[in-house]
Amino acid sequence: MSALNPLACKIESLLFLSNQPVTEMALAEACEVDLELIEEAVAELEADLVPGRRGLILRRVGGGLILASDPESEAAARRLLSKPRTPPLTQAQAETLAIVAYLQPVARPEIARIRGVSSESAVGSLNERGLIEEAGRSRFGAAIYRTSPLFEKVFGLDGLDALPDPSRFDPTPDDEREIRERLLAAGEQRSEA
Amino acid sequence: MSALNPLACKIESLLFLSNQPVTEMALAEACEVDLELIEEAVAELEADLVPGRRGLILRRVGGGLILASDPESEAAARRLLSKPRTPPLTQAQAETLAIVAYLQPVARPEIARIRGVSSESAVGSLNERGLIEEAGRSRFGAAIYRTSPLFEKVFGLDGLDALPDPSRFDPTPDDEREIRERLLAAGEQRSEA
Amino acid sequence: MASRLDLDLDLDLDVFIGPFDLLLSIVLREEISLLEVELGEIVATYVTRLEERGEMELEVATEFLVLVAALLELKSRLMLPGAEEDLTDMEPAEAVEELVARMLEYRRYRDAGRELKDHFESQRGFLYRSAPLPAELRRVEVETAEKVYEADQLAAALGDLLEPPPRPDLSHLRATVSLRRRLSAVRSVLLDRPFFDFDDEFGKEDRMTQAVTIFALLDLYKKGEAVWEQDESCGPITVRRSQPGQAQLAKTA
Repeated sequence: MSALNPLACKIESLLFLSNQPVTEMALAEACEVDLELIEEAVAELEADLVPGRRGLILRRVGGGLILASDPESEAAARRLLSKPRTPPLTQAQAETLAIVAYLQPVARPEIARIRGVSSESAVGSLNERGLIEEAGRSRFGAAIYRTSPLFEKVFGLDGLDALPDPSRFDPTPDDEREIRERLLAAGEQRSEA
Repeated sequence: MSALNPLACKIESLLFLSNQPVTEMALAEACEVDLELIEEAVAELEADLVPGRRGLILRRVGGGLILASDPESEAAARRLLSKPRTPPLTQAQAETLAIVAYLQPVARPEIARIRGVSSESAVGSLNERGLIEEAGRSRFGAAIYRTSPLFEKVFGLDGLDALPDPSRFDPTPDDEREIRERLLAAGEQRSEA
Repeated sequence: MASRLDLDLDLDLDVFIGPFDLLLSIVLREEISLLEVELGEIVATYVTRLEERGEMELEVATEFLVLVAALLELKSRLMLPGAEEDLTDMEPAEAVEELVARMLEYRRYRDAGRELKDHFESQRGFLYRSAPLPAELRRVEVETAEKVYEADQLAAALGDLLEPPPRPDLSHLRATVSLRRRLSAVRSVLLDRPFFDFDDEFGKEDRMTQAVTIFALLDLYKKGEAVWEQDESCGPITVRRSQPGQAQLAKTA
């Protein structure tokens, strides 16, 4: 195995020391070199730290670079650090998070309107998990929410633009027909019967 | 560059996530493999993570393994991450620092005797902030402290002789030996009280 | 992924008895006014059904609830004074469109939520380091350090330490009185005189000493060395040598 070039080494060091994603611009300033050189070195490091080669993986998350451990070692890491897995998202939390992620900033009553239920406990637990955060108050005093930097880290997203294209969730014409029929057709079916 | 073997990858992951030294036995338990296999994989990782090859180095500390960033990147890391703070000294820190400054080199038990209370946390934080440093061990194994060059800079002192005369706070000017004796005598009374 | 809209619910209302979806199409064709429908009853029936099925998790929105919520909103708009003219003009078709739009909107976020949930699962294996900076990076660098502290503070701190601490205040501690000493005090008085008045002899002592002296008297009485009498409560106490006690007193004195 050959060594990394010195700048790539330095970048690996810096990413190791930082617990937050670091932009290439910040790396260039810290290393006092041009951005292009950083980009080259990052490319070298990125190629070296692809999944399956080492214990670490270089990821682009939240607009910056960050080192993560390989998911292969998750179980061993949880045993070593006695850290249980966080519980999965509940259906209510997932729906609420989707509304905040796509509509942010969004006020709590709007979340309730879309879901048909108050959503208080889902909002509360997402807030507690640090996935969403308050971003002020509406004119009527309702809390307004947006996703947090932790959301991008936990979801491995390189910025909010990396969320799945919302048009993917556009209801199909079939969905629409089905709902329309269910709303209106029952009476007809039954009066025919 | 070739990839590491899977067990070495896993060990690299675990050391990355842990901020304490990890023994090979703990690694064996976490990875659920025999100690010999761990030792082989650690040897491979150790050869890969010698200084100068990457941004990380593998160290043996206190019977365990720990990953550290290469000291080469310290200046860049300081620019990127460190926000040095110089908070005001607490009374306990000021007393402890005064004892070290005027009586240095001074052993930890002596500091405790003069202050009349164990001064572990004050000594620890002064040491961490780099204002005092260890200058060896006493015959009985106690750490001996003196002030650091940083101490002189943050107190604006041109050498230790520039310390203000404590006699301004004490009517009879004394030589250091007498000060020490009087401090100890006062300390005995403090710890009795 | 799309589950079918589930509107099965048997209702027993004042204006209508039958399945919910039938009621819905009747309302939407304006054969019954929405104003006459007790939506609260519908919700109560729905909740009872969830309870029966052991699915009491009201945070889990369903399309059913979204629909009822939308109906509630339509109804509340109908009930607003003055708003009626606008809304009575609302064609049944428009109400249907509004409901359909609400259902579709909910479905969009329901599906996005499912995707986020799966994505969350797929990302949970990546773990990040959370360690404090090494100590050398947390401290000020010698080269760039500037004066921030006053050396006088150190001299003052040392001066404070040179000062011996004040003597501890012991006034809150009670002085102890020895029973043995009070016994010998009483005995020595009785050696001098066959009887004495308690107040004359011990009235000037502090309360604690007087109390222990009384205790000593009890002890002497028990041993048969002395007797004492008090004619009235709180009156003077006279202490006397007891006759058989005399020899004893002489011996112990």
